[in-house]
Amino acid sequence: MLGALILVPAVSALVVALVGRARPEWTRLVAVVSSVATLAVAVRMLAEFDPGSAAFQFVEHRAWIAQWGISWHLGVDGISLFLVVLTALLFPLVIVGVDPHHDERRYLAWMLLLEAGVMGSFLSLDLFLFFVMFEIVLVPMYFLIGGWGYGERIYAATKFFIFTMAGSALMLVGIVATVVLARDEVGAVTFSLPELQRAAEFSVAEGRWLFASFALAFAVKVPLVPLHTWLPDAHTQAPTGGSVILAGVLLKMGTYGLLRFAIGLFPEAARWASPLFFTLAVVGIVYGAIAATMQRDLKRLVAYSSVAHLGFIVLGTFALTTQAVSGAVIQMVNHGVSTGALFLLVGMISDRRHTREIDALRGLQHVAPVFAGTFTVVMLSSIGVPGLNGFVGEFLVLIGSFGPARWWTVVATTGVVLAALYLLWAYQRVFHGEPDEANRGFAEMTWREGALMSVFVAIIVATGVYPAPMLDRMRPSVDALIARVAGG
Amino acid sequence: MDVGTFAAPAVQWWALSPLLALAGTALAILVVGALTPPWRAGLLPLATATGAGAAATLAALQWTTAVASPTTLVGGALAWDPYAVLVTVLVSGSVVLGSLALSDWLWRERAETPEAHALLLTAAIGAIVMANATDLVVTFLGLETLSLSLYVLAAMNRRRTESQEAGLKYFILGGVASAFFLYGVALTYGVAGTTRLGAISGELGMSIGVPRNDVLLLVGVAMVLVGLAFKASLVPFHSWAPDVYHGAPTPITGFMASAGKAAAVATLVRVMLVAYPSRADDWRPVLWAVGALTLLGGAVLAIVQVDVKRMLAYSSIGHAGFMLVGLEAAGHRGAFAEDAGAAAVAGYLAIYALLVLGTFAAVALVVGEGDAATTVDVFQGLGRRSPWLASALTVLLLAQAGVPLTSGFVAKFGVVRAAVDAGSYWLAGVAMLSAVVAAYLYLRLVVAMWLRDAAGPAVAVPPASRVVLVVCVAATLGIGIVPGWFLDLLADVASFAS
Amino acid sequence: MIDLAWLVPLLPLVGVAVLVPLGRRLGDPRAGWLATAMVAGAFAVTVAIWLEMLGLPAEERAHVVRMFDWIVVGDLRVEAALLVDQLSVVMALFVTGIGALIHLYATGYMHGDARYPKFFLYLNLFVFSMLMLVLGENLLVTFLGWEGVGTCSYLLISFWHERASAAVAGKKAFVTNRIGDVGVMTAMFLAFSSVGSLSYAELGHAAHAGELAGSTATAIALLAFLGACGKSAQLPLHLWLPDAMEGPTPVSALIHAATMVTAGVFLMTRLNPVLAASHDWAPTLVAVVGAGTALFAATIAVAQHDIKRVLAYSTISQLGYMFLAVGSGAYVAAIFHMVTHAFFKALLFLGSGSVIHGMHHEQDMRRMGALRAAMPVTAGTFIVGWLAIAGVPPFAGFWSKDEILLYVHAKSPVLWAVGLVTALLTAYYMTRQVVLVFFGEPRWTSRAADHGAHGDAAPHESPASMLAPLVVLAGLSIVGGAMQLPFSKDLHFLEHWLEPVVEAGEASISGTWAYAHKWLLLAVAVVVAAVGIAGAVVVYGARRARAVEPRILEEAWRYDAAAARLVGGPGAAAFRGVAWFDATVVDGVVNGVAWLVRDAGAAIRRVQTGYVRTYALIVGAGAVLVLAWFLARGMA
Amino acid sequence: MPVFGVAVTASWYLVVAALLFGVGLFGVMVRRNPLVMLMCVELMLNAVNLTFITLASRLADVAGRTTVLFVMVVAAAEVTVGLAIVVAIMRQRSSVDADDLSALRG
Amino acid sequence: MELAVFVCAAAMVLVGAAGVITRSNPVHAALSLVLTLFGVAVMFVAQGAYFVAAVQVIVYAGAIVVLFLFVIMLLGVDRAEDVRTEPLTAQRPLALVVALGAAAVLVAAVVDGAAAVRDRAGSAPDAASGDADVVEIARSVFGDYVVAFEVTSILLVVAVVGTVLMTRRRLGTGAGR
Repeated sequence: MLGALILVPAVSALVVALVGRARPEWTRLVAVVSSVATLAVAVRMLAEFDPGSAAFQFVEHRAWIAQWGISWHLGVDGISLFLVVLTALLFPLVIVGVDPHHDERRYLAWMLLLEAGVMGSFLSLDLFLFFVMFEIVLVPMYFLIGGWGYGERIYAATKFFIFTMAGSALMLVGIVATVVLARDEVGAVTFSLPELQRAAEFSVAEGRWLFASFALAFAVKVPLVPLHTWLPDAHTQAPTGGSVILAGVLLKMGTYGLLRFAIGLFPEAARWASPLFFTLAVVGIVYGAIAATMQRDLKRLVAYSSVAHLGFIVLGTFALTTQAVSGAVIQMVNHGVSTGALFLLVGMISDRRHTREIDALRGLQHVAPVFAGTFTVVMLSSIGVPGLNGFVGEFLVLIGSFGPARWWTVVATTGVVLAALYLLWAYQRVFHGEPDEANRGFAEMTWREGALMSVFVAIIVATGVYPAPMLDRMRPSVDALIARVAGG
Repeated sequence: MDVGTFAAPAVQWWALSPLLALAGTALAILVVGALTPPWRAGLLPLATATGAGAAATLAALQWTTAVASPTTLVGGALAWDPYAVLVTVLVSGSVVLGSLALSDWLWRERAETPEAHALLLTAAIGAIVMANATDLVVTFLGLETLSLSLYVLAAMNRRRTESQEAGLKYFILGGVASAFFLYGVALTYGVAGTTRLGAISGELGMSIGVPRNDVLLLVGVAMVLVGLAFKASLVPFHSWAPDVYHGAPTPITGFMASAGKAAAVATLVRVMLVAYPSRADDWRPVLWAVGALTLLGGAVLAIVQVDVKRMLAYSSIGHAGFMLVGLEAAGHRGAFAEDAGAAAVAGYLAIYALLVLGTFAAVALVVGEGDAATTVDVFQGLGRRSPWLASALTVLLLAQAGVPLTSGFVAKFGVVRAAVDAGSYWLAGVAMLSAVVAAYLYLRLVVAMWLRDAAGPAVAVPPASRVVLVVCVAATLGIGIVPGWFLDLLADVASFAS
Repeated sequence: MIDLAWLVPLLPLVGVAVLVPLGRRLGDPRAGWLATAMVAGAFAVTVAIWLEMLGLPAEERAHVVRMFDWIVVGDLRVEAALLVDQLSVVMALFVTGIGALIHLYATGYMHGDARYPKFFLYLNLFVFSMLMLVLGENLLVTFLGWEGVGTCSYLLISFWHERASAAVAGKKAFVTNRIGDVGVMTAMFLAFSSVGSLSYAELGHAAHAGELAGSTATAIALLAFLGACGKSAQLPLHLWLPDAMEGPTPVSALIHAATMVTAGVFLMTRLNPVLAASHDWAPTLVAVVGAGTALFAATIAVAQHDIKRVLAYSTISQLGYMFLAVGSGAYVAAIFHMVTHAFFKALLFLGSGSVIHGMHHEQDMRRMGALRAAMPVTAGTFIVGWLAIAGVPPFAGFWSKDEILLYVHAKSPVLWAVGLVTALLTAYYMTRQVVLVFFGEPRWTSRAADHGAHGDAAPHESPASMLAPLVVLAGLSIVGGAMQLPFSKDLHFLEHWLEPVVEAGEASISGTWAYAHKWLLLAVAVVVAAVGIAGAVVVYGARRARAVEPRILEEAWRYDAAAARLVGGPGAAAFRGVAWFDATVVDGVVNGVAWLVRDAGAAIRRVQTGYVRTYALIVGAGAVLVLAWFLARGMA
Repeated sequence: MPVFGVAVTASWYLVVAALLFGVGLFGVMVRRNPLVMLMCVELMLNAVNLTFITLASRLADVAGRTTVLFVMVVAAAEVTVGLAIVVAIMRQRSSVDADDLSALRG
Repeated sequence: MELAVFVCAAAMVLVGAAGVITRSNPVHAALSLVLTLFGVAVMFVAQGAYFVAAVQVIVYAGAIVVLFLFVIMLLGVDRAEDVRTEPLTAQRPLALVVALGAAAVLVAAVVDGAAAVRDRAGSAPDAASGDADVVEIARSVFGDYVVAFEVTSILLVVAVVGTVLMTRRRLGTGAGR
């Protein structure tokens, strides 16, 4: 079943790329059908998921490169479950809801390939397979930004590619070193995460070096300040669909990787390094928010808000308490939904007005109240107003981090003030006031857009009001992780 | 004088059959080509490819025998072990693909001639002899055969002064490097009393702990190393490579980067591991430093180029650095590391040969008549003009950048794994960082092809080049996605007869 | 009935749920009626609950109505549950009651507004949030409401967002409130880490049982107080409330006078066991801040010209009074004053709204005067409100204010003096307002020309839907004091009712000098009120003395301007600095590395001269280095 | 057969060879005429030949001498090819300055 | 005697080499090369390598230098190269450093290491006999080095083919057109 989550989009990407040339009218249909099919598989997985188990479920294990102890090893647990579902959900929405404007066939093919890669990253239980997926994602994203982006798109795409690749370059060395150093304890050369977690023991120094090599890769992906500067450029120049996916799921590969691999494999080193990560996370929260406040480009602002939000996730991840980690995981999903939705809305603005300059926009609420209302809900979710999804994760992260990282948490909490500041200020400048001539013709939300956004709003409200189904399913896995880290 | 006691060494004809096939084809082409009226188009490359293909097949057929019983040929002058078989197949295969690419180039440049194909074949003979020789004198002769063929091939396009400039530069510097190599052979000979690799190792093995002859020997090792490093274009012995790659006819550049580089690196591996393993502690740090310099130098210099062929030349230098990472790993004592390192280098050679042949075949088509327009700009909009060609080139470039699910990643992973296994973390780290820098250069080409629009005619892809591209791309993806069979081959490759 | 308490917040929520999709179809005025009906329904349910509780013995009145597990992770267990006890039912009663009245008023006031349905949507959402706030079983549910009311406040203040000032004011309110929210959140974290629960019951129990260390309790209480300062506009976070008057007047009445701004007082009352377990200086700090705010805002109110701004500063001042009470342990008095204040301040705001409505959106009192003839009902009810706030017996405000002063005197005569001065000023500025608006000669004729285009220039009385709430509130302002009359212990209805909730924190004053002399204090208060009224009449009515309206008071001690300068000057500069740092330094380093690599390449590239002899030199040099290495190894 | 009390040992020849190699290397780096550069390469090869012969004599081994014969063949072939390239170049340009062939650089 | 021969030969070798790198006229350089080649041949003889010495004179001094002179004359490039000036800054000093460095390292190596070369000169069969020399070489060439010998044949083919390819008037044979 999990294999289908990767292979269906991958194969349809090929189909779209190859068949689409002959039958261009089919490309969109194929893309939509396959992404929806992937979603269906994900939903079925969600339905059959055993909420009581901490173990990996639906495990798929096939030999791939037996010579190197590498296998096609997939599985899902409470930590990855909702990230997989989120991925499966965002892609069809983006494919249906966002118009690439040109070269649709290639765009869709890259999108589907991207989906396969992201899925693979979240599902892999084999270090090598994970690295492959983690890296392969760069290619479609690179083309999406470079091919369908705005302005300085090639600079942004290149920066994204090189920066992220630079981060993960040393991770490959780290992965191999992990496997080699664990060879004797495990009894074989294997890249299997469960095997390594079960048996591998590293000396303190080894563990810390290896942790560093993993953590650097993920820190770039997250991104943690001061490794974040690829993000505003990539987000700003990416096409709307690319931004949504980038913010929605790609960044989560970093935080997920930290949790699953860096912490999961090297708990001692993670505890040792946690003050550094607390500091970087908190700096990210405040710094990202301040930088967001001063942006003139709406998309850039949202991009910097991601830096701040991801800071919360990292804080929670390294606090290593049940609440904080659960909060971090749920916040990964929430941020994907809220920021994804924000990017969609900004994309709609940009499609209508051909600018994202805050100064060029005025009084949109006057001419497009429904649009503004939707924006408000999403914005409030991003600010972290209780009752909406953003709050649940943020609150859990903070309350869980307060114990192990008291003063960092206090500073992080001030981030909520800043979040309100930059978003409301931007909202005020864009939506409030009398619309001027240029903005008077701003079109109200169409039915298609409304349907698209209503999915997001529904998730935002549902998660905020009743997060228990999600929390219940992640609990065993989070507890197991905490127990492992505490015991190690 | 008693001359009657001479016993000629036994000749293993079956094992030599690949070389004979190559030589026979070369001579046949020359003789028939000189005596008959002009051939029909395509027959020359077809004959060359057939001959080289036969050589490759003959070698491949002997794989299992070589694995089972690595041996030496003709009184111990040539090795016939898995490594040798691999190099033979690899070089002969490069000739097959190279001659196909070359035939399209020759047609376009209106320069068809049997000599060019014959020189490809002799170069292959030189490469194979050089890499498989178990006697340093034979190595030297193989090296010269390869080099002389390549000098001429590089200078072949007489309509273009750059081609001749490349040939002359290559020639003069190559002569100096040969002299260095030969001096090293002489000094080794002086200490060991023999030029047979195995015997050298034996002599030196006996003299371990007897440091008295170390200076002469070590300087000998150094000079052998310098000579081979030059051929493999390692920094700082690389300076000829960009100019020659740039100036030479594009398919020849591909051949030099594949067969030429493979032979040089394979020779380095064999000489270092078979003749001088006892001095590994002395030469390994040098390989470390040269490897790091090569990796970084290749990458850093590549990204500032505007000419695609130069760019790829520097990238080829960087790839040689990756190969050195594997060799450095093999230089660590410990059976596992040695096997992994040598095998990783072999894998890298094979994979890179396919990548670079395909890449230059594609580049040869794009740069147009006279190899004139070789700047990055020429590639703009290729994705729209010739999507298939651009797609193939993109796959090959991304593979060179080491993107997963391509053979390039398997190659890089192999050497990094060997290095880590041997404890060379830092060199592995430098290698990965240089790969990041180098990625920028491949991206520049990709950007030009796909993300920038420029009007222009579609680039025609003649059948021969099409075959080359299909084979290279298929191998790239095949090895990249399902590397198991390839690694199975490599598992047996690291055994050397002496 | 108590088990149906979830109906109370649900009804307004239903209103929201209906108005979101159908609001525009329902339109003006049916959307308003629907919203009003929902709140009125909630009121009815609350009354039923209250009546049922009345029938129960005091110790059985508190109920927890559990709905579902909201956030349950590890040992953190937060339920979506309502705590229906004496305190929350009082709060719910006046929230729904006054809420219903103001909804009704708004159906008239907002008539004709383009976004009429949306207004009621927000208003219903506000009532829902406010009810969650007061009914929450734990800090987090309260916080849900707390943030909800803040959000609605933001939405409603900037309701007429086309006015730049309204848009700015809304944002300012939200952000300032958020500063306080940091305090509430941190208080929650601290409470959870020390008690392991966010439930009021367990928190109170822990504090009561002494399981809460004094310093922890102090920290929790003061952090919560920081939140309260934000929500209830206390120093130094008060500056959003005067600007919040940019919202429609019903909003000012409901949110920024009667209900939301009192949430801080409610929270402190809820947490009275924690405050009681704190170090002694913690309540004193609360009292001092409250007294300071009360006096500070009262001085400003003296010099304001905008009819609503006077009331806004008055609200801040009265809220300060309530915190003064909280800090003095007079929780009952605080709640008492909160309720009576809700009556008369809502009345005053609605009255001022009626005036503004009748004056065609004129808000400057200098252009009013002698309106009692044009709008008699408004004038009459407004005067009732004035008397109530000025502390004239037997109006509601008198009793509650007196109760507070009594407790304050027991705590500290200095604070009592401050309270008294505030009372004097309150009487003074409220009289000034009444005189300026309803008496004297009309000063609005000068504006008639401006309104000529619209035709009807003369002030007019408001419609019945607006007047009815005025009348009801006026009635409540008159009789509200009956909840808690000082004459006899038996007449302390509110105190008896609330006793189980506040017993941990309520100060006992029996036996103090103040208690012994409470009639004297009462008399002093009456005299002070009379002096204040008389002074204002002398200055503004009889014009016997020049008005003292120093510019610094008119500009609110320039606190706002200073804050704006700080935020706009160094603050903005710092933000710009960070943005500059990010774009230049951080990104500069990244691009710098790229440039460095490229420059290195460009530099090394120059070695590749194209001369074959240079190449030979390079090769030779490399060879010499390698040779030298090996030679050295051999020699060694 | 020491004369003047000094025996000519192998080292002497080896030193001469080393110096010859150095001179040849220097010549390649400073001369601009490709033909002369080629001659300098020949000097280097001769240095190696001398080394081979000296060591062969010392070792009383024939391999070194045989090798020198092969080297001579290589030298001959190299010169042939080198001169052919020079001739080809000379057909297109008049000067034989290696420095003039510097279009490829960077 | 031996010393005298060595000194003379060494002088020929080094003076000739110096001539090659200093004479501005390529013809003179080629003639200097002959001097060196003769000097080397003398050294070969001094060490008993008569056959090789003969080949050295015939092939090297005879054939190769003549080829050089032939090409020089053919191309008419016997004009003097300006060796006084050096267009590349610092080329000469750096070259000197490099060349001296290389020579120094090599001299150091051979001086330090030559003693290590096993001296079997006395133990071998009479190396002074010219016949023995030739026979030994023949055995070696067709025995141990038969592969090398065969490779040289390929090498010579390359030289021929290469020369043909480089010097033919027309670029292609026009095959297939």
